[in-house]
Amino acid sequence: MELGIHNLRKRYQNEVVLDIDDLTIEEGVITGITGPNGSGKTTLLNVIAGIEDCYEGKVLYGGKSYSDEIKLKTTLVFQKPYLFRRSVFDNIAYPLNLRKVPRDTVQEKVREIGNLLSINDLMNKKGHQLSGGESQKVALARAMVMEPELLLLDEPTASLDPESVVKIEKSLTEYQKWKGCTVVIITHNIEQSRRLCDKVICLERGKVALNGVL
Amino acid sequence: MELGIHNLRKRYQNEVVLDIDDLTIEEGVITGITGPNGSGKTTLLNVIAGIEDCYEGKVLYGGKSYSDEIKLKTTLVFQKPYLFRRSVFDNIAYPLNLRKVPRDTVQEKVREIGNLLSINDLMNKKGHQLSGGESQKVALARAMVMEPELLLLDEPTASLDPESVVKIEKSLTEYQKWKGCTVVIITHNIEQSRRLCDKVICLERGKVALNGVL
Amino acid sequence: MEYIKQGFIEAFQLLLQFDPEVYDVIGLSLFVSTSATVIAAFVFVPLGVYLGIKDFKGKKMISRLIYTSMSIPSVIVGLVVALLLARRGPLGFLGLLYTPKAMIIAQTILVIPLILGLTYSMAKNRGVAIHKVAKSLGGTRWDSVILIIRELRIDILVNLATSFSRAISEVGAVMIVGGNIKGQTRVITTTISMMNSMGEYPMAIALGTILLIISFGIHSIIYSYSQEE
Amino acid sequence: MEYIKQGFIEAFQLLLQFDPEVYDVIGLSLFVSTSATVIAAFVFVPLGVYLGIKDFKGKKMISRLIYTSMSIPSVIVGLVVALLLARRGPLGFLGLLYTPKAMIIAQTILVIPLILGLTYSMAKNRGVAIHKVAKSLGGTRWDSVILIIRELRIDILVNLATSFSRAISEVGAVMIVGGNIKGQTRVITTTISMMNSMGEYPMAIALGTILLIISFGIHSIIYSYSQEE
Amino acid sequence: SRAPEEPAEPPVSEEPVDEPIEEPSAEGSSIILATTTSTQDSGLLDFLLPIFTEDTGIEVKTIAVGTGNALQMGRDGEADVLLVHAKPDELQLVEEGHGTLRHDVMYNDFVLVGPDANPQLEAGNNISEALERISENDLVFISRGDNSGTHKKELALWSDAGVEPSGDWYNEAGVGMGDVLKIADEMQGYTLTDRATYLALKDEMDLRIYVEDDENLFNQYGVIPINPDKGEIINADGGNAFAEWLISDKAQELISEFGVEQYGEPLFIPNFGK
Ligand SMILES: Nc1ncnc2c1ncn2[C@@H]1O[C@H](COP(=O)(O)OP(=O)(O)OP(=O)(O)O)[C@@H](O)[C@H]1O
Ligand SMILES: Nc1ncnc2c1ncn2[C@@H]1O[C@H](COP(=O)(O)OP(=O)(O)OP(=O)(O)O)[C@@H](O)[C@H]1O
Ligand SMILES: [Mg+2]
Ligand SMILES: [Mg+2]
Repeated sequence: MELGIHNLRKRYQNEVVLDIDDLTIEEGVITGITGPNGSGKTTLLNVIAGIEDCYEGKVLYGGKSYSDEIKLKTTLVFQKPYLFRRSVFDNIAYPLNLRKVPRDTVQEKVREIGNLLSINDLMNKKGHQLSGGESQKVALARAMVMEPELLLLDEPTASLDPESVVKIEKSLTEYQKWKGCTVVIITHNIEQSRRLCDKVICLERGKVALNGVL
Repeated sequence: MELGIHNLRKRYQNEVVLDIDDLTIEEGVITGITGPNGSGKTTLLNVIAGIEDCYEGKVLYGGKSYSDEIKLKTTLVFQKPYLFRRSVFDNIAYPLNLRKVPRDTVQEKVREIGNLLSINDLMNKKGHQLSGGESQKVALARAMVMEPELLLLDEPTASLDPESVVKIEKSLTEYQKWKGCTVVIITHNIEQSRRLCDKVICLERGKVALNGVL
Repeated sequence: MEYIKQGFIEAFQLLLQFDPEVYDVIGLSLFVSTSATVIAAFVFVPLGVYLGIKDFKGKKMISRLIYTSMSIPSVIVGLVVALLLARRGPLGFLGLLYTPKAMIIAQTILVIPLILGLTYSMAKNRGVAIHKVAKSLGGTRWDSVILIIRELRIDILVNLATSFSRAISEVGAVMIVGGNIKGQTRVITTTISMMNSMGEYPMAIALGTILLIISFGIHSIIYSYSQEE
Repeated sequence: MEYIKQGFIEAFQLLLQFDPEVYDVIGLSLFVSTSATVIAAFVFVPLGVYLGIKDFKGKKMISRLIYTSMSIPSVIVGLVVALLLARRGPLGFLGLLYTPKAMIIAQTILVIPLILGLTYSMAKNRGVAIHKVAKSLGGTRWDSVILIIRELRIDILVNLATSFSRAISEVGAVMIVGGNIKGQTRVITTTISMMNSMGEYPMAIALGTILLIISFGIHSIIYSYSQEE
Repeated sequence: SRAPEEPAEPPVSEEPVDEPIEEPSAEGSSIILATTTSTQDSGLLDFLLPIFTEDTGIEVKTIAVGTGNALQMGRDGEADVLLVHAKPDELQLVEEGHGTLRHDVMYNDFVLVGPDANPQLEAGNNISEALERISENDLVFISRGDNSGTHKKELALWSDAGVEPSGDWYNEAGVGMGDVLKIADEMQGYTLTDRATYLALKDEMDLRIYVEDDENLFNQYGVIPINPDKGEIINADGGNAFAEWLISDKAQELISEFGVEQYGEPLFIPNFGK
């Protein structure tokens, strides 16, 4: 799904926090977003994900505007992940159950993604009892399990230990290649964006300051 | 304040998440804590800060056990910072107001710390309306402004942009040298601990796996 | 003071005598108030959550109306229901007035604002974050409603217990639509009220104590359920 | 149906006639219930927050007792207060029975469980995180209490409005301790109840409508205050 | 509005605390009158009391409760004077020393009412016979069932008629008179009511009078000042003044006028000394 952003303007009270005239995010690649704190990265991702729907301008998904259909193919991993007060397994299974995936398939897919992100030993813990890094991994798994065409990630590795970062980066690239999905990832880590991203957008005070290949 | 940890054991339900026989954290230096996700770093910091008080074993502060007096000299910046629903200025001023510091001094100190961490332009925003990185900086400022003898930081730079990280690290070392306080900082960033820390403790599955100089 | 002490003693005597009449009254109280709470909950817990997480024009007005409706006096609810169900009223053909069914109807109407208001405020405060996550995972608003109800089930149970408490302890509505007819529509509170107007204070206090014991039991059950989780 | 329509019309007529008796009744209702809510709030909002964030042995028991106390029937509160304030009761020498002061006392006791329960549950759910932060910054538990009250002031106001609604719409307690004495202790609900038993339904509905208008006004004020923030 | 605060400081009600007995005259004091709901709901007291206060300077706090409760308040010394209708109990109260004396004040009468058109129950004006027929035919009957004056009267009438009221047809409601009438209307049953309440609610209902004017149906109200020995706070002078006033020619006259305008007949018939 190619993303087209046109004349996007988002205000909080009187302050303009996003002001993007024209921006295209390519289909089937990993795009990185970076920029100083408070430059509007999270806000932009929320707008794209349809979470934030009070703004001026247009966001087009493969040429069409946001719809229920697109919603089913899009997902966002929040900067501060929120997990449900149930087991990690149930957390990850949730988007599949929403889509009425048969039980066996759910079991299988959750195990698979659990293997990929090395969180199978957490499966029986409760979502709200995890450590910061653990929750981030589970939130990522919950997003990836639904095999979205558009995967939006807000600093997904900020609280991970270096070993996990390597593992997750590897899984993510493999996964993206395999599914051919579009990934947008916010990161402050330049090394990381170099390793992961095909394209990088840099925001500054709500405007696109840089858009290109690292 | 030197920290002595003796036979510390912390369980959640049946699971032991911390199990430390003997650990000393030196006075007047910066100690780093690292280790994989879920190894018990946050739990250890909470225990030291007196936030978590249901555990076996002893924690001694300069030889004494936890008391109201020690509480006034200790502070913790949480992994997921929580800011009050009032202005950033009021957030930072809060610990000073608690200590009945006169108004003028409060003004001055808050401005000072705001300068140090470059957050003076946020002062009039509301605490709950900040971006992830902004909140982390404000939470740090709120802790530093009270000039604690023991400063506990849980991944304080995880969501900061690289420029801010450099700035904050610099401020932190300067500040620590100036006040001579004890700092314990959790970080997943080995480079960072190399830059900041005099000593590093590495936890693994709740046990001290490494304790030394990087 | 004497009356109060005596009331407590009589409460236990009453319970231990196994007087079928007393147990009938207690049973009907439980039946009527439980039915009302359950019926109201089925519709208004989901609706409260839904309104709490949805943004729409006029939400401010709805907020205020919901909270306002919480202060409708039970006598008025009773009166209006009685007028509707009366033989000459629009629903008179049903012949429901002065039956337990009428009491259930009145109490359902009485607890609806409470259930709606408490659920609404809970969803507005704590449901929005959950809704965002569900939305990001492709869920519809109704998926969010179900998810929020499951996530906050303990709080919802406490709210329902509060509403049930309101129902079982109110007297205005059940008195008017039930008529406090012996063996038919007599519940704990109408009996208390009658005992009071007969000057039989210890008996009134005894029944009040029994009501509190029931309520304590219900909260204990919810509490132990919440501990299991 | 006719009665209900007529009731609405009469409500406005009543208000517009500026009959001093009607305004006295409304004024006393507001005075008694506001006083009760404010008095109870001063002690029990802080106490509720305190209990909500404190861990202590027996907290489970306290939880259940607080929630249970929310279902104490207002008739019983009225009766017990009346027995205490009665001439021969232990506080009879104060000569308070059948005065507005007695009504305030009874309603204070009535709203205490509600205020305590709602605040307690709010603090348990949302205050603990705030308490942790305050604690980490060197605050005592009472500092946390003050901080939580300030952070959650809108929710506390809504809780107090709910409690006030309960007070101003209840009739059992004020009827018994006030006695519905004309010109002295007559409030909206006791008048409604009297009108109802006199068969003056439209008047009863009119007064009920006025009560709802008051409640709506209060919630509107709170709402616009919360918007300003 | 400041208005509600005024009653918060009743000028006199607290005085007896300090000087309970010394008050030489009842002037300027206040008394608590425990009475039944019928005197209040009919509007009689609203009509009489302002005049009494004007005449004597004594303020009256009316507590309208069930007769059972009113008598209990008298026993407990919680009221200064009672105006109730349960003569045997009243006499007993005085005999036991709780009240100083008792005067007949007025009566109204009870009527047996029931649903429109029932030839089974044309009993003339004989209440006993009517009650017998009700029980024989299992006609629905609603009783007050709450120890009120009306309820006590009803039980006395059943026992006069030699009938034990029980069975499916006999419903004990345990609510006020007005509500019992509504129940009777709704269930299309019979009930015994005082005429005043019936007249007030007649238009809302399909109930007509079956038996009236039987002398057994007279409902005697009595006034009883409470014995000051019962407690130091009792305002005996005020209570006596009230009783004296009620049986004065002026008050008796006023009672006979009350309700004539609205219902075409008096609701209460004064009968002191008759
Ligand atoms: N609810 C809100 N009300 C007002 N201002 C807000 C709100 N949320 C965010 N902002 C402001 O919008 C700006 C952009 O916020 P955003 O969260 O998008 O930043 P970001 O680029 O994600 O920063 P970070 O790297 O720190 O996460 C910030 O200046 C922030 O203070
Ligand atoms: N409330 C809780 N109940 C049960 N288990 C918990 C709870 N809180 C934490 N844990 C578990 O305790 C272990 C240690 O958690 P802690 O938060 O201390 O890890 P951490 O070292 O800080 O990890 P991270 O780097 O991810 O922040 C984890 O396995 C976590 O799942
Ligand atoms: Mg962000
Ligand atoms: Mg951690």
